[in-house]
Amino acid sequence: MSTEGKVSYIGLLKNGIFGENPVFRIALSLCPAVAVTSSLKNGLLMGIGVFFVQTLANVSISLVRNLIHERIRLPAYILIIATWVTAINLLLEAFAYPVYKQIGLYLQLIVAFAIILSRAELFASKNKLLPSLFDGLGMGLGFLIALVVISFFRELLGSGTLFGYPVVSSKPVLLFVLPAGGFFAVGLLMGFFNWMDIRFFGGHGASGGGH
Amino acid sequence: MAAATEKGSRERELIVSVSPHIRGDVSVSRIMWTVSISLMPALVMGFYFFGLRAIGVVALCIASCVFFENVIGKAMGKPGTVSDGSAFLTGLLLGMNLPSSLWSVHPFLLHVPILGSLFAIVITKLLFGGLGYNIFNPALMGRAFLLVSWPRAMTTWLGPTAALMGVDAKTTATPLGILKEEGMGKLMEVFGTKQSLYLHLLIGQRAGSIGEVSALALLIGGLYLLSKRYITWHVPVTFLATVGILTWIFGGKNAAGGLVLFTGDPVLHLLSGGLMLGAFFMATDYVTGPQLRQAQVIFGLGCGIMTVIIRLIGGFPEGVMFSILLMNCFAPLLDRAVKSRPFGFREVKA
Amino acid sequence: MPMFAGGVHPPDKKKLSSSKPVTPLKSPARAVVLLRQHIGAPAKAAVSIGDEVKIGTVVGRPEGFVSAPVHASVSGKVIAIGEFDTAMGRPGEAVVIENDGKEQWVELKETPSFMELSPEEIKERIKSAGIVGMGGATFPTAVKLSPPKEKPVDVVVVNGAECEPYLTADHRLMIEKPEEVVSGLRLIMRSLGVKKGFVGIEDNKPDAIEKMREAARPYPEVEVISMEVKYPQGAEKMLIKAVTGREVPPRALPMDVGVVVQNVGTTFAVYEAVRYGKPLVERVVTLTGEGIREPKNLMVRIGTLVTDLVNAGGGFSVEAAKVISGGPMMGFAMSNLNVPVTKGTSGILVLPEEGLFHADDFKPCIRCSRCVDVCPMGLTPGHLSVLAEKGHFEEARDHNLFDCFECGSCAFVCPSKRPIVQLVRLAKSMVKP
Amino acid sequence: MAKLVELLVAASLVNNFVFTRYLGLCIFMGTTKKMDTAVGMSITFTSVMVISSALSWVAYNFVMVPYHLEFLKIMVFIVIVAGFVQAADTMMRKVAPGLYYKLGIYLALIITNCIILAVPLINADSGYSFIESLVFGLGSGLGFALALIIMASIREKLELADVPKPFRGMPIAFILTGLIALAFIGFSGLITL
Amino acid sequence: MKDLMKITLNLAIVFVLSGAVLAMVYAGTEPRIRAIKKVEKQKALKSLIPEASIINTAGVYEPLPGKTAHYYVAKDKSGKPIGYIATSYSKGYSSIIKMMVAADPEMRLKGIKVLDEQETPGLGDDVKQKYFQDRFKGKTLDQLVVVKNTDPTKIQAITGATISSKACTKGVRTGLKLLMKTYIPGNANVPGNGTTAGGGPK
Ligand SMILES: Cc1cc2nc3c(=O)[nH]c(=O)nc-3n(C[C@H](O)[C@H](O)[C@@H](O)COP(=O)(O)O)c2cc1C
Ligand SMILES: Cc1cc2nc3c(=O)[nH]c(=O)nc-3n(C[C@H](O)[C@H](O)[C@H](O)COP(=O)(O)O)c2cc1C
Ligand SMILES: Cc1cc2nc3c(=O)[nH]c(=O)nc-3n(C[C@H](O)[C@H](O)[C@H](O)COP(=O)(O)O)c2cc1C
Ligand SMILES: Cc1cc2nc3c(=O)[nH]c(=O)nc-3n(C[C@H](O)[C@H](O)[C@H](O)CO)c2cc1C
Ligand code: SF4
Ligand code: SF4
Ligand code: SF4
Ligand code: SF4
Ligand code: FES
Repeated sequence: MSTEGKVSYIGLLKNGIFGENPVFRIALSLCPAVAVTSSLKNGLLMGIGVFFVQTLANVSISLVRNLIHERIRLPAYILIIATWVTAINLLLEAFAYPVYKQIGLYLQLIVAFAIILSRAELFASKNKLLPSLFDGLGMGLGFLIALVVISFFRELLGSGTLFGYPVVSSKPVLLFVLPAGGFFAVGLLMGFFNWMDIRFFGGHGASGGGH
Repeated sequence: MAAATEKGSRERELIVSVSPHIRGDVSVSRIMWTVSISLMPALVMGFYFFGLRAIGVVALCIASCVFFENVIGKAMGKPGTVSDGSAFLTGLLLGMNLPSSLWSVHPFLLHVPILGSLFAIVITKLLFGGLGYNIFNPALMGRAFLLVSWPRAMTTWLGPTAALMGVDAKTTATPLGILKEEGMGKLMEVFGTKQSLYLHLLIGQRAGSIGEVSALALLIGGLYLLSKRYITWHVPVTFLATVGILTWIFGGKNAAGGLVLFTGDPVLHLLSGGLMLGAFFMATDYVTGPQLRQAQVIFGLGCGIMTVIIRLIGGFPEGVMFSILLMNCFAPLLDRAVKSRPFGFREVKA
Repeated sequence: MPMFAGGVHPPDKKKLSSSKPVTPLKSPARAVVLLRQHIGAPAKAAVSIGDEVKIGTVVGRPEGFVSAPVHASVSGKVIAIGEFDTAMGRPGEAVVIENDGKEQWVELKETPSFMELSPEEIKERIKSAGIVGMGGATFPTAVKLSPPKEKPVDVVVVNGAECEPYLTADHRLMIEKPEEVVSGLRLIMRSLGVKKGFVGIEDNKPDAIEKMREAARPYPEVEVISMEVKYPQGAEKMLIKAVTGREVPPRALPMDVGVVVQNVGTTFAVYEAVRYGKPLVERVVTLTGEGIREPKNLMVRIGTLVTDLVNAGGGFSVEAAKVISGGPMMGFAMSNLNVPVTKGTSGILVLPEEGLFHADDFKPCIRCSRCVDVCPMGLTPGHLSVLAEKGHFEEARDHNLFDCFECGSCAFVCPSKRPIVQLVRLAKSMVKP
Repeated sequence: MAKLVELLVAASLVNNFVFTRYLGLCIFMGTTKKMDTAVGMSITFTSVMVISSALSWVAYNFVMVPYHLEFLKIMVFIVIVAGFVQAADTMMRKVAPGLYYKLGIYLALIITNCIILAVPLINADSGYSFIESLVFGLGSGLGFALALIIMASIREKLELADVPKPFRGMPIAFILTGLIALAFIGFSGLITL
Repeated sequence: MKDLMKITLNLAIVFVLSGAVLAMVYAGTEPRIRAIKKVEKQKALKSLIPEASIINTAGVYEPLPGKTAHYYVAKDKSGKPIGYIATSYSKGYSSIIKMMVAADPEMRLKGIKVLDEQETPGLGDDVKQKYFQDRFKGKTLDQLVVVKNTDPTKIQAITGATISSKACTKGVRTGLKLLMKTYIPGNANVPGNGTTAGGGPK
């Protein structure tokens, strides 16, 4: 992960979206992928929230990384992340209140998402500002895209709507907007991506495992 | 293991394989077909009371289960698994667990049995490795999936008409539905006397899923399986006994809806809903239950407790399906907890 | 009657040969005497090519404590010493003797007062006669009769269960030589200083039970027990439970509960060895199965080739698909019939193609618990087989893998036709106990 | 008392964190491959959950509410949890090294787990009393432990199954969780809080 | 010692920076958030009785054990009461449903509004839909009975969600009864509870 020498910013973006997609590949931050993806609107907003927190956290940690003492590295990072999460929460509460009411709990929980701290620790604390920025952008974008893909399928199949607008006349398969449905959507999509990976890209199709 | 060469060659090779060299005559396919056959009495009663619609629903489930097992199974590199009969049985049981209203009550809901079969065979069974590896009862998972996805259709019950087409079949509530929503009084109003209620439940003249209505026919099939030793008493007996005892203790209510202990009606609870079908044919599924007999007793007990909790205080009128599925979750744990004890394990002093 | 849990009831098929008296088979033109016919160290060749031997001449001397001598079973000339195919498939060292047809015995010395011999003397004669367990395990009998002091033995049981389908060798012996078997038992009891002896017989052999009871009538210390018919009633642990009510703990031996078990054939051989000084050079072999023209019980010289036996039975009746040394539940399928009969060969079973199942089209375990119900050792065979199939050998060991004695009951009942015994053996070969 | 029992059952079964609230999934997926890990995690987790419920209740009701600092609850709660876990880590290492050797690794995982933060947040939002907060923390912990143990026992069995290749690992674990969640719908409507 | 100093300094800096960021954001958003919350409530009240010029809190009561709720009086310009509103709670299928109930001075329902619920999406959560809430318009207390047919004088259940429908209706009755008791003197004895017969899930 060290980026001594030349850095490919595009590569960092791609890595976040495909190679190390936080949801489908490294299987971290799974809760929001299931919890807030029953509608596209919620999924998108959650994705945006994480996108900003990830980027801002990466940037700020990269900036202060040399000032912070080794012993308090983690607490300090957590504090920084918590700051940004609180800020984003306040902003969303003020400017997107209806959505905030629905997914507020999960928006607050961003602070505990493993993906953010792990990028801070693995990447931002070891890299300069620009690579960290792009890593944050890539990871955030990867997460955002994953959430949008999942919620697209769930809203379409579960409610027959997209962004609340009816697409199909009735509710095709209600299961997909229920709690259990989120697990199926994620599992089936992961399986599908693995199959694509094996079939067309000669990969091993292994989704990594959590911690 | 060398295989025999073609017949007639002079220097014929002998087959060499590890002992034992003789095998019993029970095969997987024979078990599955026998279970299917012992479901026939109940199926016939369902067909009699619900007519062509019921036949349509069951046939559609069987056809689609067999189709998915064949096509998707092949795609997953497991050819020829249809002949073992388990997909047929899953389709049969799924069909018997559905309301006949899915066929031809406006609007047509034919996609419902098909998607239920897809969920049962592909998601619940094949993705987990096919016959022998699935964690959950495929037919019941198929039904649970349908219940949460099309709850309205799945709780629209047609009254028994005993006519082939049953054109004038009216939607009515099931006995347990009436009990939950409106209480014992209303139930007596509908059925007259207790005797008449029990008789209706035994014969199957009541609203409900196609294959669950006739407790008597199910009992006959279940006893047949027991006598053939294709199932053992451990699960069905503990399951039924637990439901009987608990509903007797906790099932009684006074006029104001308060609990009065030891005044419940165990017979009503034993005969209604999917209990007979579930206890004899679904909780006994080998694959998704525990393997050790002591664990099976706990399994049956758990099924019974959950069923009663859901029926008496849960959100649904009926709990057999969920109780079996919940206990399916615990089956591997039960097998772990109840360690098998090798012969002579308790040392006997000479 | 105490009874072990589990077990199976395969069709017993004993009618094929149970009414056929034991007839001696003409001694072979060439006897192939394997030097290892027992558990333990192989015997060492005691003759050289060209040596003339008589029936009973020691051709292999025991090496070490757990071993047994082997004797010439025909008179004639040693023409070869070397590797020879065996029923188990692996080649073994053998002494090949060309029969001169003279049927000359070494000098035998009868002891009319054999019942007065000292325990040591009895053991010595058993040892030098090369007697090993003839029920299949071929453990040297003299060793079994010398238990360590801290494990006192108080009961001897003769195993007349013969629970394997088809086989009738022990059955015939008990009908035809009941007094000899009882005397053998009393000799064994004497050698161990034991006051109580049992003969356990499955109650599908009422004629044998009756004959044995009659023979045992003069001796109150010998009791004949009739046992329920159930495979593997003849397995040591199950037999002991049925006869004495004692349970041998896992990994323990019968002597840990004060019992010694001997097969009927062994008991008979003990009698002949102690009374007449006769070494073990022949045994009763049941030649049977739907694939043989005339099923028979034969007294066969050790070292006779299986092909000779088949010919003696009139050859194959239909095309034979499988020829098994031993019974159908635990015997070995042979690929080559030019292998010799050994001290452990209780039967040669010929099965036709019809009704044979093919071992390689098995299905996944459907967890039906049938195997759990029948396993006499109380194991979870299906689970063991799945663990072995998927390579989880260590885990299989933790599930009491090594308590399995490969009786095959589980595989017999398995509706998925899983090769459970084979998988168990695979797992046993991959991990240490 | 009845209310507390209801709260306990609701938190552990009816509204099970994993199966109906979709929280704690990273740890849930990550630590259920082996039974030992799942058991270790369950013990550690339940204890931390109860204690941090108590600590954060005190902080919230005695400090944040009086001074109108509710908007800082995310920061305060995460600092409390992280601090407590750090302290527990240090103490266990000194006092009970054996236990630390067994359970210590799980402690480190807890900080990046959303349930541990969700419990104080829900406590705060629902206005639970101190005792209720403790019971809610305990119920949530027990429910999570139950989920971990069931899942581990099933996944160990699944190790032996012929799962199609693209679905091995994470995908089948998700589908399995979905099926369990479907079964847990049976508890719905049992208790309404 | 030097380490400790550095660590303290470090933490202090982080705290100050975070504090600064948060103070800024909080200052920027707090008034708006407070306004939103207030407006939400007024908007909800207003939507039930749009012709009112002011709606005042009149008191609190306990519709469910442990749950307090407010009730309000709506007045026109002249200060004459033209309607009453009560917030109410009841236990639904899988959550507690929170609603507002508006009645005219004759205690005929002017409308209801479900504020909060966690019922099953696609089923019970239809209590939030206009079509269901409209079924309450113009009903009197004795008409608040859930039926499974299309009788327009009663409350028609949501298909497949009878429990939620009954719960919602029960909550409305609770609110309406409170208003009747409070504002129609001498009418303390309101008719019996017509929604029970199984009522909620318990
Ligand atoms: C084996 C089996 C299990 C069932 N389990 C459930 C269940 O758990 N929940 C449910 O709502 N319906 C279940 N049903 C469907 C019942 O048919 C249905 O609820 C109903 O007919 C019960 O009312 P009754 O007993 O008065 O006929 C099950 C049916 C069968 C055959
Ligand atoms: C439509 C159909 C009905 C069957 N009915 C029975 C039956 O009633 N009883 C039975 O033992 N086998 C039944 N079988 C199974 C076959 O007769 C046969 O035993 C099996 O397909 C092959 O099984 P094997 O693997 O044991 O050889 C049926 C098969 C089919 C296709
Ligand atoms: C997954 C699931 C969720 C449900 N959610 C609700 C609900 O939110 N509200 C409700 O009243 N009934 C719900 N039900 C249905 C109830 O269990 C019950 O069947 C129903 O209230 C009976 O209403 P009906 O008489 O209109 O069919 C749900 C059923 C299922 C399967
Ligand atoms: C006694 C018995 C009961 C069975 N019950 C079911 C059942 O309830 N649902 C089902 O899908 N399959 C059932 N099967 C068939 C089969 O075991 C099932 O499809 C497997 O779970 C598929 O792996 C049963 C089989 C037997 C022998
Ligand atoms: S613990 Fe024993 S009984 Fe349980 S599954 Fe494993 S082998 Fe079978
Ligand atoms: S394995 Fe069976 S046949 Fe062989 S010696 Fe042991 S009990 Fe006898
Ligand atoms: S008998 Fe065969 S299918 Fe049945 S449990 Fe044993 S191994 Fe599995
Ligand atoms: S072969 Fe082994 S596992 Fe099978 S029944 Fe016999 S002792 Fe049990
Ligand atoms: S004891 Fe020898 S065959 Fe059973």
